[in-house]
Amino acid sequence: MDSVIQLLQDSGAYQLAGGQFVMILIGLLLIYLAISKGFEPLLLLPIGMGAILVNIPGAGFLAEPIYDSAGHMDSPGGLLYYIYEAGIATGIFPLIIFMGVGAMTDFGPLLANPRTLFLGAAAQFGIFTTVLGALALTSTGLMDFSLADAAAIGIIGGADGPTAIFVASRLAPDLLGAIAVAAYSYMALVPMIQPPIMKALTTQKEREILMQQLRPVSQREKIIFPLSLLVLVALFLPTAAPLLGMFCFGNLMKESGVVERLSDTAQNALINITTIFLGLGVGSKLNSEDFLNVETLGILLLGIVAFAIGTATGILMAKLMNKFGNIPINPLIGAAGVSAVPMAARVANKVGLEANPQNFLLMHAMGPNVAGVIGSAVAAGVMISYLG
Amino acid sequence: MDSVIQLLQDSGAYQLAGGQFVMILIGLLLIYLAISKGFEPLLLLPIGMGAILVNIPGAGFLAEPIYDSAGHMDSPGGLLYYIYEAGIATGIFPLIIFMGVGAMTDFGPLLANPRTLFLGAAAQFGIFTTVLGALALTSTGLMDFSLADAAAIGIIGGADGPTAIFVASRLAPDLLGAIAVAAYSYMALVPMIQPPIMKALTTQKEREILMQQLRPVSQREKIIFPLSLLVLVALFLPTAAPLLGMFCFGNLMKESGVVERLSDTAQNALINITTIFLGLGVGSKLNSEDFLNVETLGILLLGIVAFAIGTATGILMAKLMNKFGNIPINPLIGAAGVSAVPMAARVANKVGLEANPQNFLLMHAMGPNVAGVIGSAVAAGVMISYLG
Amino acid sequence: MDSVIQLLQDSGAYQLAGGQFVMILIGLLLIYLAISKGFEPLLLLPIGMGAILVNIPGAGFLAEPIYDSAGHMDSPGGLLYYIYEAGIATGIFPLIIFMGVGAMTDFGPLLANPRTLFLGAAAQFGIFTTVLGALALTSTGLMDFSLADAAAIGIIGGADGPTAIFVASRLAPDLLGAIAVAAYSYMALVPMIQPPIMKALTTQKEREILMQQLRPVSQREKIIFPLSLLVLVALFLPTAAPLLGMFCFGNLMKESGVVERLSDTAQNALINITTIFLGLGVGSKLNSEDFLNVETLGILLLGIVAFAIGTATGILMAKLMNKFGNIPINPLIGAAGVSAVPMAARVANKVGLEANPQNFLLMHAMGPNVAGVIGSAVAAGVMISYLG
Amino acid sequence: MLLGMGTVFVFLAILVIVTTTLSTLVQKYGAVQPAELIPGAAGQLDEATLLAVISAAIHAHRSKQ
Amino acid sequence: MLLGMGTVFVFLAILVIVTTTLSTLVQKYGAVQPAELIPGAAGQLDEATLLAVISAAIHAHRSKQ
Amino acid sequence: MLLGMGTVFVFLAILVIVTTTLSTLVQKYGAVQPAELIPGAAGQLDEATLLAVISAAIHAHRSKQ
Ligand code: NA
Ligand code: NA
Ligand code: NA
Repeated sequence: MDSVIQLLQDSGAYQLAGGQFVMILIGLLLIYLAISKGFEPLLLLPIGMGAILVNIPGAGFLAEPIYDSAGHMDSPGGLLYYIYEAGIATGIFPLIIFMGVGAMTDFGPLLANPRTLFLGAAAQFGIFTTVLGALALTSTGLMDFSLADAAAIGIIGGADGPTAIFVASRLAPDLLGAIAVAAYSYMALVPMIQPPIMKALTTQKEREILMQQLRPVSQREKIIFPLSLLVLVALFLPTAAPLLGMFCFGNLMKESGVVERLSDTAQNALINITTIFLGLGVGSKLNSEDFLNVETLGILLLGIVAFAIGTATGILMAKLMNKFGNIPINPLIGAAGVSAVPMAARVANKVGLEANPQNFLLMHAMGPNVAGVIGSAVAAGVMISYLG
Repeated sequence: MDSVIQLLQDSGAYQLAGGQFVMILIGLLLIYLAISKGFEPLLLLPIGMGAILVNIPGAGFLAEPIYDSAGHMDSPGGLLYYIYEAGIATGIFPLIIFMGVGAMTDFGPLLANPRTLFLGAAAQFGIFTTVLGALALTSTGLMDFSLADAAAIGIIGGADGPTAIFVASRLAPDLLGAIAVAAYSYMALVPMIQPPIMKALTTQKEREILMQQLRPVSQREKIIFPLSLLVLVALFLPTAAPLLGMFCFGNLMKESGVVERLSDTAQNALINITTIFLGLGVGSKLNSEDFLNVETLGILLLGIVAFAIGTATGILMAKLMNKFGNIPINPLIGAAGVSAVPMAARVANKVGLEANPQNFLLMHAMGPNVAGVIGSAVAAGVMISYLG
Repeated sequence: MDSVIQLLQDSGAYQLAGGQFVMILIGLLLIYLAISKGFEPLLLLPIGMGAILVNIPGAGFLAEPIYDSAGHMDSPGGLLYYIYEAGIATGIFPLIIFMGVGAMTDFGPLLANPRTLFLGAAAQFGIFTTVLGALALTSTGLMDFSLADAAAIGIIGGADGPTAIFVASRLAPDLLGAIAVAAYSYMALVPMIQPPIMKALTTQKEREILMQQLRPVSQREKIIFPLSLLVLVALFLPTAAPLLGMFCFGNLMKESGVVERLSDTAQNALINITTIFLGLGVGSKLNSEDFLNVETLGILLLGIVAFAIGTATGILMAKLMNKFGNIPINPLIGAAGVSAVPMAARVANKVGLEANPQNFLLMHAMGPNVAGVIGSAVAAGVMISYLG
Repeated sequence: MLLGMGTVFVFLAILVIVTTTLSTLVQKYGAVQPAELIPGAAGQLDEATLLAVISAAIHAHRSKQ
Repeated sequence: MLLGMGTVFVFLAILVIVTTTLSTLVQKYGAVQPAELIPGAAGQLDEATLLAVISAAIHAHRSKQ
Repeated sequence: MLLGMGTVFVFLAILVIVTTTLSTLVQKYGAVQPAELIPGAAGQLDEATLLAVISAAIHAHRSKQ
């Protein structure tokens, strides 16, 4: 009889607190959005699953291992404990993902038109205004964000998942779950968030601007670019070196053409394995104490503001450059400067086509799009330099 | 001259104790069975190799690393030490394998005929009678199994390798080597163990029973199934959540269709890498002190008894269901409830064809077959809940 | 204003010491050689990148993690710290690479002509004379190598990267960077180092010797070979068991034909992932204190001497065997005994074709070539047995 | 041990019931909207839905504390 | 150092002898049964063999202790 | 925060300048030697080059200390 009681007491229903129940529902919601609505499924499906698993009471997914005094293990830790500690707390998983993203990135459009780097810079404005926004929310007394928290929240505006996770793991581990969910959700929502802003800030005539065809870029230029970016990082912003160093390494593996088997692995087996575990590990931060707060609402609010401001400043920078330069830039591609590769570039292309069915902006938008990845990694380096 | 003496003293022949020699022969035997007899080669070849390596005296494969007082490494550990401690003592490797197995599993036949879950439940009877058997052997004084040992041995009857390794790593690490060898050997022997029992417990007429064609199952049902299984585990049996959670995660990755690259990796690169290391790590537990005991004979004996009882109870449950239900079930598919996917389902098909050349049971047997995987994971959760 | 000052002080240019600047240039040189000159790019590209990253001041790639008194992490370590400690200091990465190399190796040519093992043995003479050379350089007072250092340097003459890295990680971790760079550079330079020596030590007539066609080798012989090699290692040289055990395991996976999915993974995803991290980790040892020494010049000098002597003794052994045996051996294939698979075998083939356009030595040279891998692993075992 | 076996049976019996129920529901109501399952562009109301649901969940939870 | 080189030579010489011997044996006796190498269904006597060999090994070992 | 945004702009501006300069140089001087980029057999002078460059680097560094 005691056994029956023990089993019932072990059962999840008995232990399930309200918060855990809500978090399991949120995990199911993320999985629903990933599967039925196509919201960044590569990340949100594992994140949702991690959220469910970590909130099963008594399952011990986050249990710490217990060692006896001689250092031998008395009781093993939970799977998500090991994944989080080994891969996310250390920053290893986002860096491996960034290497793989580098190996998938083509800097050709950027090299053909380097001025688009300014669009990628301008779109990071959302990051820094969001930091101010977070501090302003704190000053209202409704929420409580430290400066480090504010910086980690701001990086959502960088529209780059691994960068956001890396910065959050260094500056605000408790907010990591909410920040990652916000970052990936809004990246999935780019096709809804950006077009109204793009249309509000541009005239029909601006949206119709045809851009010159991009010149072909040689393999040698593509090899030199990651190396010179790396040298500049080494000289001027070493705190951005982990993210940009791995990004350049991945890109160099791809463009060099001499290590194809390594490049293939970085783009496939390795990034996939890491993505599975990164998602589960991020999901493990979705516990009710850290997530079911008014702060999470603040993060969701600030995240979308950051996206909107970044989109706007990217567009406005393009309009400004048109004032001074003589090669016309369609301001729609400025919106792609937020990153969200390649979704934001596709949105720019689509809005451009609506204005003018002959106006193919996709390749032109890829320049600011990948520039935005560099821009938010630089911003991440700045944040870590001040606050890390 | 001293050097020559040292070299000779370092040589394996000098140090080789009788037990190690026997264990190396057992390692070679496992490799022989894997290669020449096709005994579960994916596991038994690495296990056999691990057994050989760990029993080479002086090779230090299980050496613990030595650190100085400042925490810096004086001397590195052995390869199998790291593999065992990182992947098996923690339970990580069996869970990753289970995720991959989930990504390879098709629950279609089970969903088309959910009543076959009862067959998968009935076939776990072998697990629990074996626990009693282990305790009975202990009471004879010939062997010495604790209750936790008995539970770990019983799980051999679950006919599911990763489940057995996971349970043994938690409840009876010293018996892990013998339990894993018994589990995989008997899974390989299913085509010999099961048919006599199947024929003894069924009449020719029963074996000839034709089953109705299975209805097609929609993708939506296949997506909902792992999620509802996960919710039930969360509510009623959280100690089964590590195994079944990862299993459902793998299956959801496959059935959702939106993360094909993750699903492919879980089914290929990741499960293969993990299998190599799991096998080596399990092999590293095949040392003479733990394996060359009368207890190992007990484990081998109990393991086959568990298989036999599970086979029998699966068949008998099918016969019982035929008494009460009006849709006829060929009792042969009850034997597939032990798991041993997909071998046991193939055996049911083969015995069915012998009775009636028009009787194709393979898809019908896949239902209880995958139900058996769930059943033994549930049984594992029950065991860990009581004894972990 | 203080912030500006802090940012400038954080910047790499401010902190960059002369030594780090030189090391970054050496990293760029290695990448240039890898990409433009085809120098072992699979290793030298990641090594060069590791060298650049680790010498960026303030980037913290080698930072150790800091824990509070309760064991929780205050500040995470750097990426290269984790890679080096987990994979190279432990010896795990070279062993996994060796398993993959084993899975790629065909012992057929060696089994068809087992006498070529003597060529693979003779070519290891360079290893041991180099040890003496290192000690001689120390006795001049110009450099300072311990006996363990000398042994690790000598292994460069084994012309086998993972073996050299494994031995260096155990015997001389501070020299690991220089030793790995020397080993891979000279392996890339085999087409320039070996031909002059080959021509100096052979007559035109010797180079024209045609060799008998190799007999076909059955699968069974190929399965038995790694197992018997493993048993001999267990009996006579257990300190070589880590390297040769994993090598035999990889080869057995390939030749057994029953675990193709594991063999494929060992040859592709797993070895590629490990190579990326091994290269980065080795590069992380290229810091100015350890590398910008006169000792590095000694290592480069001794390395090439080791290569030259190994090449010579391989050729001379072939000539000696021609004195005693009655089946003629073209002495050029003796040069392939240094390893550097398959480059050295290709060089033997090319020099043979120059002497006689009908003289195809490639398959004949593969025998001593793979024998050289075994030979240097045995030599590594001897070194570790004495000095480890 | 009976308890163990009983747990397995009860759990799988619940799974049978749940699975059968859900399959019936899906076959009745779910089969007509296959388009919804095709991944692709996110729907029109998702953003609002997401924010509303999460906000509602948080408020519901906080009001209970 | 001579000792080191000597060890390498002696070890590889033993390997030459063992390899040559085994290859000769395999070519003589092994070549006729290629079917045995094909993986597939386990043989008829394997279970008994496995149990018998492991049991014999354990008993042999225990009786020595 | 202005400082942060300023850093991003200055850094990317430097990158624009460096990239444009290098691209111009490559297009002017680099395009004629595509063969050099093809991986394959190492060139004739590489060994000497490698040793000379590393040696020079070491000597230069040591002489500064
Ligand atoms: Na960005
Ligand atoms: Na089972
Ligand atoms: Na060698």
